[in-house]
Amino acid sequence: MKKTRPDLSVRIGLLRLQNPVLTASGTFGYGQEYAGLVDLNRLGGIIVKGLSLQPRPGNMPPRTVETPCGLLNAIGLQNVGVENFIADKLPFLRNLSIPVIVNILGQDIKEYRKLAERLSSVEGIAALEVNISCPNVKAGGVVFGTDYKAAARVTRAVRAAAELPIIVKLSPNVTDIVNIARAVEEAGADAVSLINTLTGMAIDVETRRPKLHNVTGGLSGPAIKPVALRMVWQVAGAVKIPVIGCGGIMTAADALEFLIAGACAVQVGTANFVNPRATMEIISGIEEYLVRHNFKDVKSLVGSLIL
Amino acid sequence: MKKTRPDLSVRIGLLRLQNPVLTASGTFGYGQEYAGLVDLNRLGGIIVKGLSLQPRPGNMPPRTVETPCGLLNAIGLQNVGVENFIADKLPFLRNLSIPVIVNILGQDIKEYRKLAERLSSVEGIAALEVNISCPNVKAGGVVFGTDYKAAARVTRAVRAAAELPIIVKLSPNVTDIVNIARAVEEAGADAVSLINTLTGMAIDVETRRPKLHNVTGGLSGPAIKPVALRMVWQVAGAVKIPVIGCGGIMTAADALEFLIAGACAVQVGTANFVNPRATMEIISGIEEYLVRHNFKDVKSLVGSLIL
Amino acid sequence: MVRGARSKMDQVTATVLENRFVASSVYRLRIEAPAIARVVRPGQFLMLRVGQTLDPLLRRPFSIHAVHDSRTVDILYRVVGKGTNLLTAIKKGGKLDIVGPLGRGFSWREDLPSLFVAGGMGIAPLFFLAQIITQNGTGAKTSVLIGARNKIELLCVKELKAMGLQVEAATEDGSAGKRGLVTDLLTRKIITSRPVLYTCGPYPMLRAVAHLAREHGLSCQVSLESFMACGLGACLGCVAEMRNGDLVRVCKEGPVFDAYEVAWK
Amino acid sequence: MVRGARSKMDQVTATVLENRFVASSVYRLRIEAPAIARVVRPGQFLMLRVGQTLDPLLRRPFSIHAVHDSRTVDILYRVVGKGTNLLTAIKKGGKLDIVGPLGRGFSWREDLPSLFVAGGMGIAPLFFLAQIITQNGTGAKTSVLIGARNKIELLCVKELKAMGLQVEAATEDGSAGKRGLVTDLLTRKIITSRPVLYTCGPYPMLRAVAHLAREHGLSCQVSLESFMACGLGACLGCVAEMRNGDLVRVCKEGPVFDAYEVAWK
Ligand SMILES: Cc1cc2nc3c(=O)[nH]c(=O)nc-3n(C[C@H](O)[C@H](O)[C@H](O)COP(=O)(O)OP(=O)(O)OC[C@H]3O[C@@H](n4cnc5c(N)ncnc54)[C@H](O)[C@@H]3O)c2cc1C
Ligand SMILES: Cc1cc2nc3c(=O)[nH]c(=O)nc-3n(C[C@H](O)[C@H](O)[C@H](O)COP(=O)(O)OP(=O)(O)OC[C@H]3O[C@@H](n4cnc5c(N)ncnc54)[C@H](O)[C@@H]3O)c2cc1C
Ligand SMILES: Cc1cc2nc3c(=O)[nH]c(=O)nc-3n(C[C@H](O)[C@H](O)[C@H](O)COP(=O)(O)O)c2cc1C
Ligand SMILES: Cc1cc2nc3c(=O)[nH]c(=O)nc-3n(C[C@H](O)[C@H](O)[C@H](O)COP(=O)(O)O)c2cc1C
Ligand code: FES
Ligand code: FES
Repeated sequence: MKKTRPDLSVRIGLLRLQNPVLTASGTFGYGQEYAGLVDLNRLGGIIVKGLSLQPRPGNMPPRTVETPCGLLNAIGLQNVGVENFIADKLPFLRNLSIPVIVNILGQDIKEYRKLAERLSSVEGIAALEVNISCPNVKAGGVVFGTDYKAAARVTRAVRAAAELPIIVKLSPNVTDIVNIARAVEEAGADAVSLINTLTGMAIDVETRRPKLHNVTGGLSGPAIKPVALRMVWQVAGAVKIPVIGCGGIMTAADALEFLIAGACAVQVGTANFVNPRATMEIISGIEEYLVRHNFKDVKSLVGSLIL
Repeated sequence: MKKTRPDLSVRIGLLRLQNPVLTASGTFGYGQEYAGLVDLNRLGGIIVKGLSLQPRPGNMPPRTVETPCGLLNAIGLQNVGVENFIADKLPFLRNLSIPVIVNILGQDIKEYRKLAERLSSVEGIAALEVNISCPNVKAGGVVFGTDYKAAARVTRAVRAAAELPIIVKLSPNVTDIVNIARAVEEAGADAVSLINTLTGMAIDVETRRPKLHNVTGGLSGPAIKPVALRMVWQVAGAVKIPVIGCGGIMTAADALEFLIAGACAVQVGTANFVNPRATMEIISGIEEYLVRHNFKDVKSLVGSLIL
Repeated sequence: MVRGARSKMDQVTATVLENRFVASSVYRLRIEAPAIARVVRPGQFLMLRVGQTLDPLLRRPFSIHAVHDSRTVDILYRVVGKGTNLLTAIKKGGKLDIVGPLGRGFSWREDLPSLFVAGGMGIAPLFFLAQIITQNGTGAKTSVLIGARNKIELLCVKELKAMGLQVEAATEDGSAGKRGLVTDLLTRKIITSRPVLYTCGPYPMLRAVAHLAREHGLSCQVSLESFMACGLGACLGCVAEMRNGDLVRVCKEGPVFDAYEVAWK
Repeated sequence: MVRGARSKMDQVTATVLENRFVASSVYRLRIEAPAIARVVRPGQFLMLRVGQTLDPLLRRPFSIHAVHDSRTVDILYRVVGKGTNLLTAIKKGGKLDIVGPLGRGFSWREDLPSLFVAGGMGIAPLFFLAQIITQNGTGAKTSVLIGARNKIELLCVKELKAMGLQVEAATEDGSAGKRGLVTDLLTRKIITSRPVLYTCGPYPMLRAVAHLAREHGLSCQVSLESFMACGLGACLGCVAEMRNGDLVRVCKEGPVFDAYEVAWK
């Protein structure tokens, strides 16, 4: 008897994804960089590199360093700025058949609001991901992500300004992530995504200098997966809005861990560097798993952890 | 011209170590387990498995699982209890020529105080390490480590009860580790050690059950080194008391990173499992480095990061 | 009775003499490690560093499968994941970082009949015990019941017979020996003789053997498996629950236990 | 002028034809990868997955060293750390996961004399450029200045001479060619001819060559190195500062740059 193919689609508020596999902001450029390697239209969606109001030059190099099973980065939110994005990058993305989610970062609430307004006014953007958690921007950014009141304030401002679904991206560098997740839920977020990078550091013992020009950076990759999974599980058990899991997902099995823990979608980040085809393999792998375990859809798997 | 050997000794308050390499609590048993593999008397010191007032059975298995470049554990502070320790384990340790540091964990302030009193009354203990950060004990433990007021309270209680140097071991699962470090410094700690494990989780996707019986556990090993190093650097820049670095140290180069970042000693944990000779190789490696870089002593290296 | 001894352990760099495909996904690794070969006892194990980098991070535990000439040690391993996969890449002449021998092995009676019950890779340590018992040759009868999924995964049968042991096999698909489980063979066997049981294999099999042993009042030793981070008794990770409620370290108090003492789940 | 082209990149599984020790700690890896061999241009590079596990995590970048028959590609690599160490273990017949060709290579003029200035492993990509320039053979004179620490680390000299190129060498210890730095050779050379410079090697050497080129008003192309996490232009990690203040991606806008545009430190 031939089985019907399982339904991979998921909903994040009003946003429908054909499958739960998104690309994580900052690890997939503006999509185009992977066009030769990945069938972009097979993705659940693309989250583009964090955008600010003005173009940002980012930090001086060195900006990246490898650590055991991890990557430390201190890009410093280099980006083309919202207007150049709309003019130069969005046309390519708009031509894709999948949702494009724009990750935004402001220095203060006003900037977040302006970004949300501007991006709501153009065609071709499916949702906003509000980055309140980038550890590499000295002013603003990190404060919002580690204080639940500030996080709620940013969320409310973006909520009021945007006509798009809003995903708030949480920082793992906190004592109580559930507290922050609840605050942004209450403030009107349609979903939360987690985790962003853990703040870390590396030193070159021969020169006795930091390996990153910025001294500290954000740790991503498989090294952080256990922490990410724990936080996703905690948050999924505490909020009603959808949770998007992220952190160290390299394979379908990794993605499945997050789905089982309660994430209704996942973001693939550093894996894109290691294996450009990672997202494609993860989508296929999830489908195979659903077939093998007799799940008719991915929704039935979400949060199905047996305790 | 023959060089004189560099001086590896360091001081942690009143405590003098012949070299800066300690074994991390819970990863070296009560010393005896490694007697056949390591020349114990070459160590800077031994920190024994966390002790509680009463013997503790610990969590049900499975208690450990490997993650990318890391180890998740949820031992649940299984230990023989303070009286059995004194009767059965301390005699062996006392016969060594190196300092023995006892890691203690209470369910409440009273228990910490009693432990400190009892251990101060016996011979052969050089210092106490106050574990306020174990993520695997449901009541007590974790609360002290993540709230600066509670951390200070425990420290004051142990300080008042103990006639020994006190090292307070900090949890990395906090928004602001500097805040906690300052609070315990003010409360009378002679030193701080960091980091304990990051709380993490792993799921077996085939059974859809957590890989640890306790669901969550503590992540250690090279995966966490960048986070540990960052925290040590932050804390060393903010407190006057000595900082002992810990987290993912596998090699002499790793240990040197922590010393350069400002730690005046290091603890080697998970590495003992991977390479029982790790501590010996690290001690030799630090010495070689000092010779090669013309440092006359390890103290000159501590905090020598060039920014 | 020969006690399940603890031998002096060490961390040694052993030379690989052979790393050979045996059958299905099973390999036999032969290493030169005199320090270990001289002191190791049946049921003990080694912790092998299987790669050169930090992933996989931990050592992997493997039973001693055989010892030759007090110089070389055999390990019989099945490829199940990334560590065992990496192990297959180590060539003759390569070096392996090994800690061992570890744990408490079997305690055997050479004057009583022995019955080995092995499931799958469970034959690995029992083979060494068979080697020692037949070698010392005090003569009490030893038989082996061995089970596997299929004929290909049925290991060491020829070698065991060559030692003069009586071997009965069962396979799940019936491709060799009786169709069924090794415990089916056991049920019949126990009725006809009253041997001491030594068993190693998958948990459900061990439990079944332990129950049968208890029913028939037979002495039974089981070799347990557990996830081991250190193998040295230091991490307290590998514990198993005993009937008296204690959580004991499989790597130190075991891996071989008296079946009666284990709290079977 | 032949533009430093970008070719269509792909992720391919290539077969290793040879992985041979050359000298000192340098190896030559020859792989069968027609899809890459057909389109790759001098100065471009590949990202290689050097191990099977998650440590090392990232791919490693290597220049194309030579191409044969539009089917095979050579890489010349020095063992400097854990990734390159693992690479040496890959045997003939093994498979390698490769992404490429990547980056923007050299833009060369076949009608003007070329002068290659290579330091250490810098010869790796310049060799491929020499191959192409001499192959097309439009005839303008090409010479090579090559420097290394010592005679053993002086690579490819015989092969370059066999291509008909004039090669001058310098070693730091004087064990071959002139004693000193390759830039010493360059100072003399520039006075006697006015070639286009193509250079690759350690940063201080590149900077010195760039300064000399500027002093003498010569056109100069440099191949820069940078720590690369993705090699695809996606992570923005590998940036180098340009004279105009821009931070540009070495993996995408480079690795070959006009020496005048780089902000030398
Ligand atoms: C005392 C003892 C003796 C053993 N003897 C043998 C033997 O003789 N032959 C043989 O083929 N196998 C033996 N095993 C099992 C063997 O250790 C595992 O198959 C091996 O560790 C798997 O490694 P991997 O990286 O390939 O698998 P992974 O990809 O890591 O995981 C696959 C499976 O192996 C288990 N495993 C992984 N690491 C360990 C570890 N450190 N300790 C215990 N289990 C682990 C995992 O839980 C998982 O179920 C023994 C285990 C123990 C505890
Ligand atoms: C465009 C480009 C072309 C190159 N071509 C060649 C070549 O043809 N032959 C050759 O021998 N080498 C070449 N290199 C250098 C080569 O990539 C490094 O030597 C190699 O990555 C080191 O890996 P490892 O794991 O052995 O070293 P590690 O132990 O990781 O580190 C040793 C050194 O290598 C550097 N390194 C490590 N990873 C990278 C990376 N992803 N990108 C850049 N540098 C890194 C580190 O910063 C460190 O200084 C090239 C580099 C670049 C950027
Ligand atoms: C090079 C790099 C750049 C990143 N840039 C951004 C960014 O602009 N905005 C953002 O919200 N997260 C950014 N991140 C974080 C990732 O989106 C993701 O949250 C994190 O890397 C953890 O996932 P991973 O382990 O799968 O990479 C960046 C990560 C990396 C490695
Ligand atoms: C198995 C295990 C048991 C541990 N038990 C304790 C403990 O009893 N008390 C304590 O303070 N820390 C304990 N720790 C934490 C370690 O002392 C150390 O802080 C942590 O593992 C990070 O260092 P590492 O990465 O070098 O292992 C334990 C760690 C492991 C892996
Ligand atoms: S494996 Fe560490 S105590 Fe047994
Ligand atoms: S290496 Fe990622 S942008 Fe260049």
